[in-house]
Amino acid sequence: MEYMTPEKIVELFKEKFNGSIINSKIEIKTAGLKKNNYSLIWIEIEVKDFKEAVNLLCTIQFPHFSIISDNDIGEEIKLTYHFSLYYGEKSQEISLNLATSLPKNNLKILSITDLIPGAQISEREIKEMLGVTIEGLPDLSNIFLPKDFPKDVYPLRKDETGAVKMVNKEEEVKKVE
Amino acid sequence: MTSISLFEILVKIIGAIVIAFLGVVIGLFYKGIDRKLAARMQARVGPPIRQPFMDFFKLMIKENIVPQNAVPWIFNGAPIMALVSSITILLYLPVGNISPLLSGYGDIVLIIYLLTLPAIGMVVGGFASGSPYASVGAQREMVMMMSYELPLVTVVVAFGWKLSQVYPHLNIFSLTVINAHPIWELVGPLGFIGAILLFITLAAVTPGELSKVPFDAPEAETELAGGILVEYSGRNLALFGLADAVKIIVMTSLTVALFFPYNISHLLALSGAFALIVDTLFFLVKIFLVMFVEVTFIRVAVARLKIDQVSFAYWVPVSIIGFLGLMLIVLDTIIV
Amino acid sequence: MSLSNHIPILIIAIPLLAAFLVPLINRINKKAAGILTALALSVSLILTIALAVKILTVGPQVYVFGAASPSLTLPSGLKFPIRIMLQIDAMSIFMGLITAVVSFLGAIYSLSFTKQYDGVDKYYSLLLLLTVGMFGMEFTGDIFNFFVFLEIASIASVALISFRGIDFGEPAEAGFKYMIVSSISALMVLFAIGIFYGQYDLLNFAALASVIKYSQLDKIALGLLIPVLAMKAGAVPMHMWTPDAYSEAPAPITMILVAASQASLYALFRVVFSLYNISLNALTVGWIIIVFGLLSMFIGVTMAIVQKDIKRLMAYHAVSQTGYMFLGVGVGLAVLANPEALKNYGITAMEGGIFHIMNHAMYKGLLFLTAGALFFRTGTRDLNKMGGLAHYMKYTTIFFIIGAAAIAGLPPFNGFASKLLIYESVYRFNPLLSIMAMVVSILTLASFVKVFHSAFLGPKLPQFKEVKETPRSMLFAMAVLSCIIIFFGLFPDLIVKNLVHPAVMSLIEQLQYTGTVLGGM
Amino acid sequence: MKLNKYFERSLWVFHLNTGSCNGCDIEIVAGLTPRYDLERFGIKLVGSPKHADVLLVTGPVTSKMLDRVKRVYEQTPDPKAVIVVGACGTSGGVFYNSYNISGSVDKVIPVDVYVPGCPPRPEAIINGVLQAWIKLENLRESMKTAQAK
Amino acid sequence: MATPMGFELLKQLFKKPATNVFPVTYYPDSILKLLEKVEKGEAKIHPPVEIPKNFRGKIVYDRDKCIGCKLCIKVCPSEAIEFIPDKKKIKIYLDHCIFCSQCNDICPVKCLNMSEEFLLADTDRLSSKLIVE
Amino acid sequence: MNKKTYSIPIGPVHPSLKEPMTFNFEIYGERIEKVNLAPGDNHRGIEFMGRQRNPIQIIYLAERICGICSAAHPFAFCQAVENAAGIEVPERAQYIRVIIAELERIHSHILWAGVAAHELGFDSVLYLSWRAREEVLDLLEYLTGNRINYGIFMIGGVRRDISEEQLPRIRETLEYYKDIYGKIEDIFLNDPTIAFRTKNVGVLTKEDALHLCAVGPTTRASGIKKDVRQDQPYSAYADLNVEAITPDVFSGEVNGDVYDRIIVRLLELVQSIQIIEQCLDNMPSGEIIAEKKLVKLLNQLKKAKGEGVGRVEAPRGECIHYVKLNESELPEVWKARAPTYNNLMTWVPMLIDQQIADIPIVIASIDPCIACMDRVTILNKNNGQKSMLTKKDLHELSVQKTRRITP
Ligand code: SF4
Ligand code: SF4
Ligand code: SF4
Ligand code: SF4
Ligand code: SF4
Ligand code: SF4
Ligand code: SF4
Ligand code: SF4
Repeated sequence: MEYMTPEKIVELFKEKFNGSIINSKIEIKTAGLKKNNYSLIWIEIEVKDFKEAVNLLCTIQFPHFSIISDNDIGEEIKLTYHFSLYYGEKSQEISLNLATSLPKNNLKILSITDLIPGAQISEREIKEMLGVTIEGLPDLSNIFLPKDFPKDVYPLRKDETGAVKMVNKEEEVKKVE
Repeated sequence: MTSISLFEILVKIIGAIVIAFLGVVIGLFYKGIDRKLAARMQARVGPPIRQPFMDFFKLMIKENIVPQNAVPWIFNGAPIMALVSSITILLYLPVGNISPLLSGYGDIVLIIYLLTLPAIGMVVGGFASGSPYASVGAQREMVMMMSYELPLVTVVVAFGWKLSQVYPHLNIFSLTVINAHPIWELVGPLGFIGAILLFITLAAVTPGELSKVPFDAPEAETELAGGILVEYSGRNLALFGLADAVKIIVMTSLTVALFFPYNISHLLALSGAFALIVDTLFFLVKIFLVMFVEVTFIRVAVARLKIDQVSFAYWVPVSIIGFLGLMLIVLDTIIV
Repeated sequence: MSLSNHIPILIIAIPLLAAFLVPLINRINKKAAGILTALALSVSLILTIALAVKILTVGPQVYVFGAASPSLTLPSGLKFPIRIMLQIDAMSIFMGLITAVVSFLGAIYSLSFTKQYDGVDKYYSLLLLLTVGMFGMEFTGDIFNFFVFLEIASIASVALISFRGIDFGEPAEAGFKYMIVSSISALMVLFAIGIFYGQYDLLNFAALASVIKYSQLDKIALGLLIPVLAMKAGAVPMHMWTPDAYSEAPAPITMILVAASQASLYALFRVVFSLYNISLNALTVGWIIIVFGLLSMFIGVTMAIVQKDIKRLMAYHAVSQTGYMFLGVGVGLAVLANPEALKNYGITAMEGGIFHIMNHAMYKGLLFLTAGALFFRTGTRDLNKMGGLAHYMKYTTIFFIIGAAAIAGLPPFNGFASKLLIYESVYRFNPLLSIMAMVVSILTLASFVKVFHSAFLGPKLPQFKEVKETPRSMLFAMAVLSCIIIFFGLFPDLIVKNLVHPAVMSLIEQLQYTGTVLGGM
Repeated sequence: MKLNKYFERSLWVFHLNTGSCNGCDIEIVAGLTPRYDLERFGIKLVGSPKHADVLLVTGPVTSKMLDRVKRVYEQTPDPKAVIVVGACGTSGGVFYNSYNISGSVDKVIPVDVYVPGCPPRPEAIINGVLQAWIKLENLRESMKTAQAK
Repeated sequence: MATPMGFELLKQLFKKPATNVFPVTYYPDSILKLLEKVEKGEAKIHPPVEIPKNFRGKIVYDRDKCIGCKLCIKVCPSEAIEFIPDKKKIKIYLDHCIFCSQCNDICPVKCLNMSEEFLLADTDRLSSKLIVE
Repeated sequence: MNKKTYSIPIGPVHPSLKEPMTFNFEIYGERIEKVNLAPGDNHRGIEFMGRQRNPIQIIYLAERICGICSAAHPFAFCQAVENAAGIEVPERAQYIRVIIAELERIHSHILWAGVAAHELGFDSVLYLSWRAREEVLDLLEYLTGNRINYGIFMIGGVRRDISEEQLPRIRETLEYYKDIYGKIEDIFLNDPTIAFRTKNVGVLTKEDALHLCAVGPTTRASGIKKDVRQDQPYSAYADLNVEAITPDVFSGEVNGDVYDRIIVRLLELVQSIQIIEQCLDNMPSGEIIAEKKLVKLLNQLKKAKGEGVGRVEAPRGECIHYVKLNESELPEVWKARAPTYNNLMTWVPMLIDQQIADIPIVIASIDPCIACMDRVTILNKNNGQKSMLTKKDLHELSVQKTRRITP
C-alpha cells in the first residue's frame, strides 16, 4: 500500500476544502530509547464541510474511528473526531483528529454512521450528553436518556444546562456521628 | 395377588422409611464426597464432606418464597414429587446381598419410568415458576429427557433380552434377576464387547439423568441463573437438593446392579450377618467408584454442551453405541 | 326362564327405546331429555355389569331372536344357525363394559356441557343411538348384523360430529370427512360379507369360522376387512379423519367416539382371531398389524407434539395409543402358531394390548373431558391462548394430571399397567419393538407436560378472570374416570386376571367360540 | 426469623455489582479460586437471589441500579446478610460528586459488614465473612437467651 | 475423558491443594470460642498469603509531626481526609480511603505511612478501627 | 405451531455478567432473533467527576474506570496529559510502564480465559487458570503494593522503581508462565468440548469488524492486524518489535469465531512474556519521573495549555484518552474511551441466530469491560423501539460503505 505522508494528507484536505479549514497542524511525537517518531494531524474544519471531509478520509483508507470528544467553550461546542489511518503495519499509523465547532444556537451535525457504522454509539453519546442533534442517525428515538433523567440536562455542558445541579451532595466526608 | 399378612406390610413400611432415611443420608454423604473430590481435582481444599447436610439444614430454615405467577400447590408439590419418586426407586434397588424391599415382575421398566418422575417434577416446578429462565430451563430438561431415554431403554432391553434367551422361564424383567446373573458370565467374546458398549451408554446417560456437566443445560448457571430452579428457595430448594442426592445413589446403584453385581463375601468365605455387612460395604465402595467415574470426573473434565448438542449426542452417537451393544449381544447369542 | 337370559337384548333395547322417547320427553321438559338418557344408560351399565359377572363365571352366552328359547342356537333340522343372534363371550363383554361406562359418563357429563347447545333432544337421541350401535357391534354374532350396527353407529357419529352446526365450518367438514370414511368402510365390509355369503351361504361368525377354507376369496375378504376396520379404528396411515372428528365433536361425544373406534378395533380382532385364526398365516398378519401399530405410535406422537389445538393434540395421541394395542395384539397373533412362545409371552402381549383398550378408553376419555371443560370455560382450544388455568380450575387440573400421567404410562396409573405388560413381553419377540414403545411413551409424556405447561401453568391471564371451576356433573364424570384409572393402576392383577385374561383366551381359543354357538360341532 | 448454626456454615452468596470498577468483583471471584477457596466454608456463588443467604455488594449505587438493589434485596429470602466489599460500596470511594450516583450501599439497603479496601485482598474479604459469622453467632446467642427468658 | 484436562485433573487429585487456609481450614465449631482461644494463645490462625514489603495497607498517622499543610487533602482522590481546623490536624476515614498512598507521597514532613494491616472488615464503617486520627 | 417469539432480559444482575449491563433478547425456541443492548447500569459519570478534579486525583479515578485494566487507563491518561503539557517521560519510566502494562495483560488474559471457561460450564479450567493467575498478581503486588489498582502511574513517570533485587522475582514468574503455557494451550485448544462450544460460534466477519471499528483481540481474531503497540508504538514499545497477532499464525485460517479469539489471547500471553523479557534486558537506568515534587507538578499543570491524546493498547484493545488543559487547576476536557465501547456493537452480528446457550460465551468473548464502557454513556431501554442496529441494517450500511471505498 502506498502511504501518504502527513503533510500530503493535510495538503489534500487543504486542496479540497481550502476555505473551510480553520487551522491545521502536524505534531511529531517520539517514544522509547530509539526515539522513533509518530505523527498526529489536527485539523479544524467548518461544519458545512465536515461530512465531506470524513468522506474524503474514507477514500484514503477506511479509517479507524475511536471517539468524539467534546468541549463546551462558551458560545460553541467543539467536537473532535479521533480517527486513525494506516493501521496494520508497524509504526505507520497516523492519528487524525478532525475538529469542528457548532454554535450553541444551531447544534446540528450530520451523522457519519452511513460511512462508518461503528460511530453510532459515540454519536448517540454526544447527542445525550451535550444535546447535539445528529442528523441522519439511523435510530433517532430517544434511546440514551433514562426515563427519569431530566430532559433539559446535558451533563457534559458547562453552562446552565449542565448536570452540576444534579450532583448528589449528601455524600461528603463530614458525616460525623 | 397373594394375600399379604399385616405383619409383612408393616415390615415393608418400616423398611421403606429406613431405606428412605438411609438413602437420603448416604446420598448427601456421597454428594459431599463428590464435591470434595471435585475440589481436590481443581486444586482446592473444598468444602467439608458434611457440607450438603449443612446446606440442607440451612435451607430448611429459610423463607419459602412462592412467586406471584406460580400456582402454589403445583409449585410446592413439584419438589415433593421429585423426592418421593427418587426414594421410591431406591426401594427397588438391590444393595449388596440384600434384595430390594419391593421387587417383582418388570420392575426395571418401573424404574425407568420412575427415573423420569424427578425430572418431570423439576420440569413442572420450572414451568410453574412462571419465570422465563425457568421456562427455558424446563424446556431444556424435557428435551434432555426425551433424548437420553432411548439409549437408557436400549441398555435395559438388551439385558432383558439376553437373560430371556438364557433363562426363558425366569422372571427376567426384574432387577433382582439381572442382579443375580451378571451379564459378563452369560456372553461370549462378542457379547462381552457389547456389554462394554452398553456400559459406556449407561455411563453417558447418567450425567444427563442427574443434570450434571456436560449435560446441565437446564440449570446452566451462567446462562439461566440456575434455570429450572431460579425461583425456588428455602424448603423447596432443599427438597430438590435431596432428590438430587438420592438420584446420584439411584443411578450409581443401577449401574452397579446391571454391570457389577458381584459380591465378595463368598470369596472371603463369610456368612451370616458378617457377610451382609461386608457386602454392603463393598456395595458402597462400588457405587463410590461408579460415581467417581460417571459423575465427579466427567463433570469436572468437560465443558457444558448446548442443548442441541446434548440431544444430538444422545440421539446419535450414544444411541448408536447402545444399539451396537444390543446387536453384538444378539449376534453373540444367535451365533452360539 | 328367568329375565337374566334376556339381559343381552335389554342392554341394546333400552337405549334404543330411550332414543325414540327422548324427543317426545323433550317436548314436556327441557331437562328431562338428559336425565332420561342418563337413566337409560345407567340401566344399561348395570345390566352390562350383571352380564359380565355371569359370562365370566358361567361362560359365553348366546341369545337368539325369535327362537323358542333365547339360547337355542340351532333351529331344528338345520346344521347351521340362520337366526339373528347375539353372541357374547368374554371379549365382547369386555368391550361392552367399556361402552357402557363411557356412554353413561358421557351422558352425565353432557348434562352440563350441552347447556351451550340448542336442540339437545337430537343430541341425546344420537348419543343413545351411537351407544346402541356400539353395543350391537360388540355383541352381535352375525356378520350382517354387525354391518347394520356399524352403520347405525356411523350415522349417529357423523351427525354428532357436525352437531355444533353448519354455521361453524369445521364441524361440518369433519363430519363430512367421517361420513366418507364410514361409507367407504361400510361398502367394503358389505363387499366382504358378500364374499362370505357367496362362498359359504353363511353369515354367522361362528359358523363361518368353522367352515372357512382360507381360499383366495377369503384372502381378499381379509384384505378388505383389515384396512377398513383399522381405518375405522384410526390407525396410521388411515388416521386422517381422527384429528378432525375428535376435535370438532363435543367433548363427551369425542370420548364415546374413542370407544366407538375401539369397537371397530374389536371387530378387527374378532375377524382376525375368531374368524380366521390358525387358518391364516399368523406370522405375516401379525407383522402387518405390528407395523400398523408402530407407525401409528410414532406418527401419532410426532404429529401430536406439534399441535396447538388441545383436542387435535389429544386426537393424535389417540392414534398413537391405538398403536400400542396393535403392537400387543400383533405380537400375540404373530406367535399364535407357536405354543411355546405363546405361552411364554404371546398371551401377556395380548393381555397388554387388550387391557390397553380399556385403559385407553378411560384415560383418553378423561383427557377429552378435561379438554372439554377447558373449552367450556375459556371458549378456546388453542393452547397458545390458554395459560394459568390451574389458578382457577384446581380439580380439572388434577384430573388432567391423572389423565396425562396415565396416557404417558406413569405408575401408578392404569396406562402403566397395560404398557408394562406390552413391554415385558414384546421385547422377547423383538427387543427393538419394546425400545420403540418405551420411547414413544416418553415422547407422549413430554407432549403432555407441554400441554400442562401452556394450559395450566403460568401467570393468571386477565382474559380468564371470570373463569370458574367446571360444573358438578362434569366434575363427577371426570372423577369417576379418575377413580377407575387409579384403581386399575393399583390393582392391575385383579383386572387382568378376571377381565382381560378371559377376553384374550376367548380370542385365542377359536374353538370355544364356535363351540358355544354350534354346540360342539 | 429463624436462625440455626447451619446458617453460617452454608452461606450462599449472590454477587451484586451496583456500578463498581470490577476490581472488587474479580477479587471476589479470586476468593473462590484455589488459592483462597471460599467453598471451604460452604460459601458458594449462586445465580439467583432466591437461593442466596448473603448479598455481596460492590460499587457505588448508580441511579439505574438503585431499584435493582432494592428488588434483589427483597427477593432474597430471610434470614439474609449483606456484605459490602470495597471502598466505593462502603462510602462511594473515588466516586462522588456525580449526577448519576446515589451513594454508598447502606443508603439503600441495610448493611451488616463493610470491607474497606480498593480492592480489598481476598483475605480481607474472607475476614469480612468472618465478621459476619461473629455477628450471626452473637445474634443467635442473644436470641437463645431471649428465648430462655 | 481422555482430554488434556482430564489428565491434569487426575494428577491434581494426588497433589496438595493450592489453598492457603487462612484463617482456618474449615468453619470451626464456634467462631467466638475460636477467637477466644486465639486470644489466649491456645489456637493459631493460619496467616494470609505473604505481604510484600511495600504493601499499601492501613494508614499510620504521626499526629505530632503533622504541620497541617492540607496538601494531602488536596491530592486525596476520594475525599477521605478531613481537616480539623481548630487543632490544625487531619482525620482519615478509612471507609473512603482507596489506599493509593498519594497522601504519603505528598506530605512534606512524611508523617503519613502505609502499614501492612489490611484486614479491616467491620460491621460499622465509622468504628474507631476505621478512623485514623 | 405459529412463530411465537418471547423476550428474555438478561441483566443487569445475571450470573454471566459480572458487571451490570442489560440485554434484551428476542428468542424463538432457543434461537436469538434480535438483540437489544441497554447499557448504562454501570454509568457513574466518571468524565463529569473528572472535570472537577485535579489531574493527580484523576489518575486514580481513571484507574477505577476499570479494575481489570487498571494500568491501561492511567497509562493513557498520563500520556494524554504529558502530551498536552509537553512533559517528557524518562526512558526508565517508559520501560517500567510497559512492564506493568504487559503484566496486566497477562493477568487479564488469564482472567478472561478462566471466565470464558466458566461461561462454558467448565469450572475446572476457571480454577486452574486462576490459580496460575495468582502468580502474576503476587508479582504485581510485589512491584506496586497492590494486587489490583496498582497506583503506579504518575504524570511524567511512575511512582515506584523496579530495583535490582526485584528482577529475579520477575524472571522467576516469567519462567513459571513459560513452563505452564504449553499446558494452558493444550487445554484450551485441544479440548474437544471447548472446541465444540466455540468453533463457528459468534462469528464476526472481517467486514463487520472493520466497519464497527472493533478493537483489540476481537478485531485481530477477525483478521485485522490492528494493535496500537504496533501501529503507533508509544513508550518503550517503540524500541520493541511488537506485531499484531491474528489467529492464522496458529491455525492458518481466520474464522473470526470465539475459538479464534481464544487463540489470539493465548498467543498474546507469550508475546507479553517476550516483551517483558526484552524490557528487562534493555532497561536503561535513570530517573523514573520527570518531576519528583508533586506540588511543583501540580503547579506546572496549572500553567499548561494544550491538548493531547493518549493511546494505549489495553488487554481488550485500544484505550484512548483526550485531555485539554487550559491554564487552570482542573482540566478543561477529559474524555476517556475504553475498548469495550467500540466492541459493543460487534455483539449484534455475533449474537443474531445463535442460541441462548451461546449468549454468555459470545458476550464474554470480546472480554467486555462494562465498567469502563459505561463511564459516560447513558443508554436506556425506555421505549419499545430501542434496538441497536440489526444485522440487516448493518449489512446495508456495510454494502453502501463498500461501494464507497472500492471505486
Ligand atoms: S472499591 Fe475500588 S476496587 Fe473495589 S470496586 Fe470500588 S473502585 Fe473498584
Ligand atoms: S491513601 Fe489515597 S485515598 Fe487514602 S487517604 Fe491517602 S490519598 Fe486519600
Ligand atoms: S500533608 Fe502531611 S503534614 Fe500536611 S496535613 Fe497532610 S498529613 Fe499533615
Ligand atoms: S517545599 Fe515542601 S512544603 Fe514547600 S511547597 Fe514544596 S513540598 Fe510543599
Ligand atoms: S429478577 Fe431480574 S435482576 Fe433478578 S435475577 Fe432475575 S432477571 Fe436478574
Ligand atoms: S463476560 Fe467477563 S466481564 Fe462480562 S460479565 Fe462475564 S466475567 Fe464479567
Ligand atoms: S478497556 Fe476496560 S479494562 Fe481495559 S483499560 Fe479500558 S477500562 Fe480498563
Ligand atoms: S469494563 Fe473493561 S476496562 Fe472496564 S473495568 Fe471492566 S474490564 Fe476493565
